[in-house]
Amino acid sequence: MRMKKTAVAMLLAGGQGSRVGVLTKKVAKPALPFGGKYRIIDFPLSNCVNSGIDTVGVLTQYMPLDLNAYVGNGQPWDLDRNDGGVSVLPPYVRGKDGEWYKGTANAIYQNIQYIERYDPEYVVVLSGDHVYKMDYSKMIDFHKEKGASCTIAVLNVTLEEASRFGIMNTDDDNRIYEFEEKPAHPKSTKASMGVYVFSWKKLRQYLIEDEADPNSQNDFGKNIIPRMLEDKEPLYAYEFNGYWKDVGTLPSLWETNMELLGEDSPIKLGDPSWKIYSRNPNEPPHYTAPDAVITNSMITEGAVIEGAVENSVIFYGVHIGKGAVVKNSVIMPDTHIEDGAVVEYSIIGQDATIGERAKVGMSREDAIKSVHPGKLTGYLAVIGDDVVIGKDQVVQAGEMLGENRI
Amino acid sequence: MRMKKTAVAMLLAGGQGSRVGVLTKKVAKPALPFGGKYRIIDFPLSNCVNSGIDTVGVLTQYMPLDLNAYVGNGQPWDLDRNDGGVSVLPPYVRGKDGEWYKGTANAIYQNIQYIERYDPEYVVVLSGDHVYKMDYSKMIDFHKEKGASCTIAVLNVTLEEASRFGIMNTDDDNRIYEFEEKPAHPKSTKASMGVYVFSWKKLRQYLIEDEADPNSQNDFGKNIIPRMLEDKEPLYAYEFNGYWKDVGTLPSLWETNMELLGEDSPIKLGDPSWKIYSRNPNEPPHYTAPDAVITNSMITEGAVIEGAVENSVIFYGVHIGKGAVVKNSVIMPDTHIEDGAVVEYSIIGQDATIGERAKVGMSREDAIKSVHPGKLTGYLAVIGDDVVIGKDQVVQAGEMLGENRI
Amino acid sequence: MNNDAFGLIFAYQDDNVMKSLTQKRALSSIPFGGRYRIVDFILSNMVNSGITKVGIITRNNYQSLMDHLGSGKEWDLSRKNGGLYMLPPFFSQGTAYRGKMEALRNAESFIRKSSQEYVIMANADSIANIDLDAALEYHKSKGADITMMYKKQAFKPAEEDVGQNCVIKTQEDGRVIDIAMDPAPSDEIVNLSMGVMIMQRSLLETLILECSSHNMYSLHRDVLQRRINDLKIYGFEYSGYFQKIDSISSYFATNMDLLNTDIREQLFGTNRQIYTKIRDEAPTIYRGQSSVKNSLVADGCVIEGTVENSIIFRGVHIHKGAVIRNSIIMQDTEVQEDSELNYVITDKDVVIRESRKLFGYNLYPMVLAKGSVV
Amino acid sequence: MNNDAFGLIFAYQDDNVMKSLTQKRALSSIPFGGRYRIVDFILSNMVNSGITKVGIITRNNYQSLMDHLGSGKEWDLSRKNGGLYMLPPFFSQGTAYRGKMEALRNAESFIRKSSQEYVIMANADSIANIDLDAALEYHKSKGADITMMYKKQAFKPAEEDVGQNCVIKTQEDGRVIDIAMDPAPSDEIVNLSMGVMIMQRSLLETLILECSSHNMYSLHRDVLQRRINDLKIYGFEYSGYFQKIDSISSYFATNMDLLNTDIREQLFGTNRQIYTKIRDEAPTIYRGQSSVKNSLVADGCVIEGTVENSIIFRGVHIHKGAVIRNSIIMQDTEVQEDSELNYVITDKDVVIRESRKLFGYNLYPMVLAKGSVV
Repeated sequence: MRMKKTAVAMLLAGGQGSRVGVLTKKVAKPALPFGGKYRIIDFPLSNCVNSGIDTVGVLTQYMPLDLNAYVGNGQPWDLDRNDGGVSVLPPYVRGKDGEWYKGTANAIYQNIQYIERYDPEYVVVLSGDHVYKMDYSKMIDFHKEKGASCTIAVLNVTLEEASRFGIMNTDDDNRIYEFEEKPAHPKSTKASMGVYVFSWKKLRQYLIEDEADPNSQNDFGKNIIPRMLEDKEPLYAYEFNGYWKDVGTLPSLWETNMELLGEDSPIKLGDPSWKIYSRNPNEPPHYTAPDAVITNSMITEGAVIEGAVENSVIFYGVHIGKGAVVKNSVIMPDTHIEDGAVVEYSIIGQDATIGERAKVGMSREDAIKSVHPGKLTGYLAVIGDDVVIGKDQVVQAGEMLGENRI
Repeated sequence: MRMKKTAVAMLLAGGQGSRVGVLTKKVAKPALPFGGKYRIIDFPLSNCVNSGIDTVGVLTQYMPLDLNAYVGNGQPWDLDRNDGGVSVLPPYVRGKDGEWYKGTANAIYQNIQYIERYDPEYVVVLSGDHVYKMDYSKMIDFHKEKGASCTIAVLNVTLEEASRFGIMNTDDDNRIYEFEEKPAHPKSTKASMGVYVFSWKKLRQYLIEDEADPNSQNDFGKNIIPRMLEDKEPLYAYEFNGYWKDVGTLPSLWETNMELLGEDSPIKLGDPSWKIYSRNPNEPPHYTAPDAVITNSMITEGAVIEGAVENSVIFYGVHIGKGAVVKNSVIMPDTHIEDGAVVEYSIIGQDATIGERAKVGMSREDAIKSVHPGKLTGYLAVIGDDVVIGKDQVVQAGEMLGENRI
Repeated sequence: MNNDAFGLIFAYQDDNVMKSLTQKRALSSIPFGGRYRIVDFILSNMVNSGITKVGIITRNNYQSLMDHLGSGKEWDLSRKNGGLYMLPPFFSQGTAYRGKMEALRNAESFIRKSSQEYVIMANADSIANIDLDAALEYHKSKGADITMMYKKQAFKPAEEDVGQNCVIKTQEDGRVIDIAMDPAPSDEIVNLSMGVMIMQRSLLETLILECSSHNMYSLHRDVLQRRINDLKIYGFEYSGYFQKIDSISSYFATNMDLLNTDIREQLFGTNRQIYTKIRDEAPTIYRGQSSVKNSLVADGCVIEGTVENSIIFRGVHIHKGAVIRNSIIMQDTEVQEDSELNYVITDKDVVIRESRKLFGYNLYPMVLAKGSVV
Repeated sequence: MNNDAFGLIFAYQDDNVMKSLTQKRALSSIPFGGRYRIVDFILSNMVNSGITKVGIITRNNYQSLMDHLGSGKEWDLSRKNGGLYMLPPFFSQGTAYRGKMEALRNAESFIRKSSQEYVIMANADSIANIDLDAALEYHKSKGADITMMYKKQAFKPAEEDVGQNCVIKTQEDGRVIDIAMDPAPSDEIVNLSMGVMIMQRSLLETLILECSSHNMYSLHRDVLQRRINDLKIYGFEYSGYFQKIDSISSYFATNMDLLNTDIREQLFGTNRQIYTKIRDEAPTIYRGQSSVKNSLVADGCVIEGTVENSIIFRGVHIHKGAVIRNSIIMQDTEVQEDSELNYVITDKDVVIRESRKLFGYNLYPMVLAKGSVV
């Protein structure tokens, strides 16, 4: 006697996120802090609820405790529904055996029973490491209109960027006739955003077939989509024109945080017409001391600023001491920057301590001159969660530090 | 900034329940229906909330989907708390590897991080297949008073029953000096109920030691408790005088349901001073047709009774047709007993259909005369979930049927 | 499933005709059908059509309604955005609303703050399982200003009925061409308005403003009748089970209708469930010489006596030798040994002492007030 | 952690001394400290001491309080058993309660239905982070009938204060031997009652009955003073930060106290969190030539101007060149370019137009009413 759901969303949150290294020692990538008070998973979850999708399965096998605790009963996203809502879905034992998720497609395959419970027309497959605001209901409308089996959201990128993405080659009607993963010579600039709408009956059939194939890697991009194209299923590309960022690497995580600042920020977090929800840290307003200097920055409730902050994103519970300077940096929750410390071009993880007069990172200009005459990514200094940097210690630009330095 | 919890409960719900066979094809044992509208897990969960314990971890690796969906956000048990509440905890990947729960102790070991989050004084370890009403807070008080490392709840059984249980041999002060698993010649009649209170610091230490021991089976009864006794830790037996039933076998599941009937039922489900909560099926009142005859039975909302019901427990959504007879049986949710069918001494699983004039099971007297001149357990007929018994088909007493018979 | 409408329920009726049943509660809050309250039906109908924001317009006597609805959890209306809103009168609680437009004026800021394009308004005085989605689709397809749901039936209100019955006439394309309030009763089949109405939120806002600035207050007289030519009002026929409760006899008859399996299927047998407050009762126990025929029995009861053609609510205890016929026994009533009831309605927490005999009549069932001990 | 007490909060004060801040809300519902309402403090104190059932006694003007508290989710009081109960007056809404005993009489059935042994009663007019658990333990250990919490301080109420201040004297063992209402102000340190009181539920029930049958209504005069010898009344000293809000100047000063790091630590720096309604705002953005010194700024703001010694609530926008000093700027206020504010309190949704200059004084800050455009 359950209510039938039009669409169910399945969020692939499995990523261990080795590319963001020291920051995912205790949390899964989708649970990484972003934008002062959010976690990355807040974006797809908020998109779902704002698009009218109230049933979301979160597929994970890595560090689910933190994700579990964060998602909880789904209340912050209004996903504590009597029927549906959000469920964290780790792998489990069936019959005598159990198996870990072998690939993205296998993760959905293992949860066919969960999906069938809601008897949906459409399944929306999402990824847990993208920052964007998107109305999936419009994409579903497009999918319906086209009579598609699968619709893939695409972004127009530049021709040079195109070789870093999965590229959709389409006809004039946006029907996909070819899919190329990271092509050396891209024929189109329509890059997959990792957002799929499937007609559930069709997807179900392909998942079962794919699972039966011992040679398959059970992956959407490598197996399911190519197979559907082979079978001449109607696959369509849905063009998305808004802001979208993959935050799966440290430079992109840093850059995407920086893009929140300034008057012409391409993403408005606070826009009331498409709110991004998150679990509330329940902190008092942030306090700026008499000597605080704050320029072009984002500061969150629960922070205490006694020093100088410039072009930075400061999360809740952060304390920046007297005479300390934080520039062009991202300081994650509950971290202490003690008196006189200087932090530049850095990402500092949660609960870390930067001791008095310590120095972390350096300005881009200085870095170019001295340390890494390479590409931009090398300039960032990254300090992991819980790491302590002692008094007067130095962390070079480009260092990625997962252990104390005292 | 979380609130410290005095006690956290960990519910071992892993059991695949092979002893209840056809009934756990699609659900884990703790999610088995019981008593007209409950599931077995309702008992420990309700006991927790009624004892003032609002943080409960449910450890499972077998068929967690159904359990996950049933437990959901914990609202039916008032366990949808902002801090704490109920969490289903399956195994997960840490670092590069993941592993299934190896034993009861390992299951808790793998979730040390979850427990530490609440910084509890005491951890209550519970089992998911017992029917009883117990105030754990009194047991914790006893544990405190005795200065125990571990307190084990015990039930006084008869000397002959004792050899089927884990038996605690104690001194006059209830301090345990010996633990014997199913002793051939029991020295005491204090049988473990599978309810433990541990001082968390102590348990944590033993879990870590036990995990490091490659020869350990990582089991509470086999490893942790004997080891603590060896070390002369203060272990105490807490005597419980109420009703307690292990429903881990089919005869005991049947018998425990039967004990709900009659004026002198030893367990009052509806007692408002210690309510048993469950997820509400939301059905209209049950309807009894003009020709219905109901004697000494339990009937739940959503049932429709057109035939005769005697000494039976009828779950929600069950339909009993005209002229059908149900005696001494347990009919689980949404099952249809069609016109003229006869069901005796049976457990019928969920969503099953017993066709017109079909015959399932027989009375104990007839069974003794004809089929199994063995022990009582042999008389029960058991029909699995979703099974269809066709028109005029016969299922013998003692049969355990997981497939259709048409 | 529509997310572009919000709901408004007029839940302040407390007609005197309901005798002691509305002494301490509004009509919408009267227990019904073994485990429900009257308001559960229209509220569930709204939720099942995808509505996630509902305002409940109350006047006084709403404590019981508030207790019942709580935060709206059971209707899945405990939400961050939208959800359930109680709308008690802003100012003096004593005076009655002169008409619905006046009641709506009180809800004006709630209406204005709603983002949905459409509003579905309904009374909480009827028993039905209505697919409001279909009505909204009809409204949109017609490009209507206002859509009124109606049911074809003979118009024969109970004698004590206080009126407020509206009969409409439609032309072939569904447009309403005549609206009559409380016409003479007759056996003829008419289009009886169900009190369910759909319009654009913006139109409702305009109408409220217009009425309040002209001191008009009646929805039917000052809006529907007066502007029948100027607004595109359409009728949408509903053919399922529908019963308005406006007298003790219609309350009794509608409860008894539930013993009809077809009607029960229409109300409870679909995916569109009727939600109500959860009481966490154990299943009902039958003991001793119980005999229960053609009756509905909710959870939490103990039945040791005889029950026929009756509705038994949650938590009722019927002792040995007691005989209940053609009666409605509300929550937590105790009927002691050898007593006999026929055509009786007991409100909550009533105690019928041993060997008492109480008989009402079909059209005039006896009503025992809440908590009475007989 | 105690589960054997329930809470009762008197939340109906709406003193005229608070000027337009209480025009459409009770004092308990006035925004405070950047993101809170006054009631959040005592309510969180109760929740943090393990209380899971709280009744909020209201009279009128409680719509704002209801909107704020909702189902009590943020305080973890959305519960099946217990939880948050709004207790509006049963009957006429217009008349004021003559005293607390009369207000309690209205809550009688709520009190009677509670299963907890003790009741903790408090006003929703103070800012503090009180460990009520310690007070309850004291009450039990003394075998007291009534325990009153007090704070040692000079008694110098603001001129416009309407009174209701209670000063007690205790003997060495803590027993209260004198209770004075509104004594003459003085610089001497006295034991000022904090309005927090503990007693057995059964005693409270008896007192309510007694007072109502004798037409007595004042808790202080008719119970505490009259029966000081006959009941064992004890005082429990509280030494943390405590400030009662009973005038615009004390409201202003108490807000400004939050700029003191010690006081902020006492209120927000412990495990006993102060909960409030969640608004899902983005973090605050600083842009251009912003300069913010010695101030508290909540989420959701855009700061492009200068702020000093001020409290900025959620969703405030301070444009370029605007200068805010010594002010309290409530939710969603917009301060346009080059305007200047000093000693000003703006209520919610105020707009200060370009280049406006508004100056109040320390003890008489200017108050701009909700929604005003200056």
